[in-house]
Amino acid sequence: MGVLLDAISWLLLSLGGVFVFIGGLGALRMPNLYTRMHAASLTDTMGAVLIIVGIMLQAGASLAAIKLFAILLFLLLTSPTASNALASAALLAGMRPGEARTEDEEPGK
Amino acid sequence: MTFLFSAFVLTLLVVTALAIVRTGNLFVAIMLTGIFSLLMAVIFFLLDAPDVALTEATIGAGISTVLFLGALALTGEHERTGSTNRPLALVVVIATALIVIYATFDKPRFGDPQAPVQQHVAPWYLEHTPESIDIPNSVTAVLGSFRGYDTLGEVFVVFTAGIGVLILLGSAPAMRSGKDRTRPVRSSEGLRHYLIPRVVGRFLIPVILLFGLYVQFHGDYGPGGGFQAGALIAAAFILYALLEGKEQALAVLPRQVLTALMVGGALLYGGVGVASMLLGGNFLDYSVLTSNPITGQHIGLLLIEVGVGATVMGVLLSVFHAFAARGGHEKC
Amino acid sequence: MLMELLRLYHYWVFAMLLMIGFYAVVAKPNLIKKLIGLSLFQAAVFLLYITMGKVDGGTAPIFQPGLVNQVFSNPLPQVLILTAIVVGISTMALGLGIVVRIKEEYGSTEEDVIQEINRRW
Amino acid sequence: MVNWSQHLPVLQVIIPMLCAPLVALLQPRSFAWFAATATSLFAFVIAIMITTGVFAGQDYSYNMGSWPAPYGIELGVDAFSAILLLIVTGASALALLAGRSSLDTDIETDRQPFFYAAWLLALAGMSGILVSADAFNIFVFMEISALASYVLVASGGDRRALPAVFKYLIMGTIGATFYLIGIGLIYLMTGTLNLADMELRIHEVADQKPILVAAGFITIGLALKAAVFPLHMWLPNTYTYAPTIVTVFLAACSTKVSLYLLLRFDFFVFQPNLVNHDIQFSYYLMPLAVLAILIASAVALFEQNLKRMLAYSSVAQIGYIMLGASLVSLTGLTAGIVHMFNHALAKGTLFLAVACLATRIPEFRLSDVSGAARDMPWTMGAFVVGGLSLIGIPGTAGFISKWYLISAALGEGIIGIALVAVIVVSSLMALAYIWRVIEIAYFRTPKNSAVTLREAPPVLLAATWTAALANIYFGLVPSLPVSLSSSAAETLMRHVP
Repeated sequence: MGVLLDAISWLLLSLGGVFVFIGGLGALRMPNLYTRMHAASLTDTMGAVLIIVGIMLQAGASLAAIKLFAILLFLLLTSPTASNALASAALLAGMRPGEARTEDEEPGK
Repeated sequence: MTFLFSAFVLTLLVVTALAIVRTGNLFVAIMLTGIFSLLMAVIFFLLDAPDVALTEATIGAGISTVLFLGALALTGEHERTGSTNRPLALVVVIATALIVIYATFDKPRFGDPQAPVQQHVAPWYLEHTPESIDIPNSVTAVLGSFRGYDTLGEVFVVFTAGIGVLILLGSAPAMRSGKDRTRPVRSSEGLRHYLIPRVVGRFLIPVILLFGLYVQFHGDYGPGGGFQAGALIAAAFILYALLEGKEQALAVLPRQVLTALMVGGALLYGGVGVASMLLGGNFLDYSVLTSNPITGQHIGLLLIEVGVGATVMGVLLSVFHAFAARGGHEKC
Repeated sequence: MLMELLRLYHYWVFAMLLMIGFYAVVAKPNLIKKLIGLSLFQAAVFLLYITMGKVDGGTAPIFQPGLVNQVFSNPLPQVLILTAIVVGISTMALGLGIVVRIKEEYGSTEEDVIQEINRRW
Repeated sequence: MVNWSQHLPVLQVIIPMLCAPLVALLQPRSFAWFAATATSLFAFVIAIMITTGVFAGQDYSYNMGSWPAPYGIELGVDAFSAILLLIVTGASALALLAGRSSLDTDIETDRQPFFYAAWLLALAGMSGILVSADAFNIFVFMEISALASYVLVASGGDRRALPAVFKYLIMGTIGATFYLIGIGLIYLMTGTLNLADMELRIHEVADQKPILVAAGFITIGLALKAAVFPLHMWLPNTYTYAPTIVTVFLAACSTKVSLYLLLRFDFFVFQPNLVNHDIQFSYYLMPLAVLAILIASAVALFEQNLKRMLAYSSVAQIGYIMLGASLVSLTGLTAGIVHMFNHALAKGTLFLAVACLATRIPEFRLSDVSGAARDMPWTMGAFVVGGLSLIGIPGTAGFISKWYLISAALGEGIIGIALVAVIVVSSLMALAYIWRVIEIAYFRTPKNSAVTLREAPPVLLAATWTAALANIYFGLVPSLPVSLSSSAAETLMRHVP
């Protein structure tokens, strides 16, 4: 039982890690803000959910698991909201989806 | 394992710091500063300092970012690019760093329990916290009682900064030329037209407030205390101001109330000290507050933490509103 | 030996952050950038203090009911840094207030531009 | 029931500190001045009581929260802190008494309660540094006084104060952070923050690198805050563009508090323990002090702005204090400490006279004061007295400290002769730059001779003359500052092996 739980938890954790990595790659390589956000949302959803569930399995039935669940809940509430606000702010600032505008808007990364 | 992880985070910290200095866009720099503070909080947590981590996360990553953005909205986000080569500066800086690294060679080994830093004063605190103050969190015990005078001073540092910003930005802005007033007062509306953030915000704000109160009053038992709570509660009200507009936020907590919180908190802390003096003890000696010294310590800690929380919250919100009232633009 | 060297890494990161922050403060002409540099500079010192309080195998200095003979990390540096963080944000808030006023009065946040305006005045 | 005399050190700090929030709230705004002045006077009275207590040999060590010394925070007052407490509270009270009308015009009415609150906080911060015996506690109070000083400087109407105060903020924070690094390293090696305890425990590890580096960081950090040459860049503009009454207060005490701390830290913690530290101390600081005296005096000689000229003269005077200290001898330290007191008197008088001028003259280019003595004889009279004291003419307070300084230098053999030469040359330079002002004010015809300037308001003038007469009084009867200083110097020298 313990070994099985461990295995599942590690599977979830590594899968989550893979999603986070892909999300990060997408945020780096995609052509404009909206597609980047699209890629980055992968980190918020799949990545975060898988990793937190993985840790919850490690924690077992304890107070820590409940706290993790609360964190998950808040993450699922706030990160889509933040993406929504970000996208509408970009739209308001005059950025049209589909334009391959990159470097002048976001120097640095 | 933990060690590898901290080495990784430390490296990330240096990389972030370099990126902050190199980028020419101040907005990006501030966002990276937020990330920097979060990484710092992670390190603090790994180094067994959850109280500090919580403070760094709320104050460094939260409040400080908001303040920087508030200032940025009033000053413009692009750094003028140009030659910033100042050889003298570079020499001074590198010399400083070399001296610091030179100092590291004789330092006691990291984490050594026999190091002098762990020997003299620290064990005394750990030993006396249960018997003299009887609360689980010895950080709170040292902060509030053993070194309570420092904390009083710190509250007054915050208070000074608060009145400083109010002096600087409190009165009406100087006469502006017409070109600055291109935008009408759309700012006061906040994000009122955006349904999703408002709905989620309505759900989140009470939870943040509740958590803030938990951190305030649970500080004796776990990580937390007045500073973190004050910052969290202030963050909740700042979120409210961003969502509903700052006029709405000021209707909930008017400036006079904020000033009263600022002053009241500072006076409450000082008052506890004076009260203990009048009752025959030394300044900030909470033991004399009641007949039982340990209960006295508990009451003293509770009161001063409330004072700290009130001042921090009042100052942070006053500063936020002082910045927000200045500009025509909304920041978010 | 390698482990020993790795342990020094904390202090070296402190030195590097100190250097980076200090460089931004003295060399960057933009006032906001200077303040950001100042906050890095202070954060480096926070790292120094918290690092020195860590004890091998220790936990956070919070007593858990029922557990005895725990090893705790040093609470004192943590207290000092709590204070220092709050002092840091206070300085920062005041600095930003001054920068905002400078922008209003001079129309710029670049050190050399302001010096130039003052010289002409 | 409560034994108040035992609580004096803490009262010295918390009375101004706790009055500050109350002052910030005062509603009829003109009350703020009354409250702040009353508090300040009260603080002065406490400082006098402490000084008499020190003379009577009372022990003022005080445990905050009743926790024993190295664990809790300890306060302690000796002759050295007492003389500085007198300077700080006295300057604050006098400047506030003098400054009512002047501040009313400089500071907008609705900002006044906050301004006076910041003033009291600056006072509390400086007093907090002076009475504290705990290294980290000193840092906290250093920040209170620093932040409050920034606020005071920036609160006037002059926009040029803003970049100046920004620079002050950056430099001040760097200085404070360096200090923090220094005490961090010492704490790392000794495990204590209490100064007295540090002195004992540092002994075993004194030869280790972190301690040496800590000594460097603390000295540089505090030198930055004390505007020791060549780290004085923030000072001239800050003093020039601050509201003049604020300049009176800051010029009389803020750098001196940092110097106090520099000396106290060095002599209490490093001198007894670091090998050959006294020699290093004088090797590094004496050249800097000499350069400060000569270069800053020369700059003052050619400066066209009256306030900035006096500010550069302050940099030179800080050089004198450092010169006295860098001799690491009883007479040298006595001279340095006496000069802290006497320079506060002289510079306070000069800036008060400038404040008198400021009520009638908007700008301070030297040409603006031409002929001022015709219409404002009392103001210029006080300026002359302050100037004479600054130069060190016999019969004024400045002479006393120059005298002690020269006799201390003569005790040093061949270097001493050179130092005496430096002192004499720089006194001549001071004579020259003060004379320039006097010449312009007394012998030039006013720019606009049709307009008659009125004499400064009587209250301000009275305060200025109080300070001026104090210069003469302490020049003729120097027993108070001298006995305090020599007992302070003895305390310091007791720690030198």
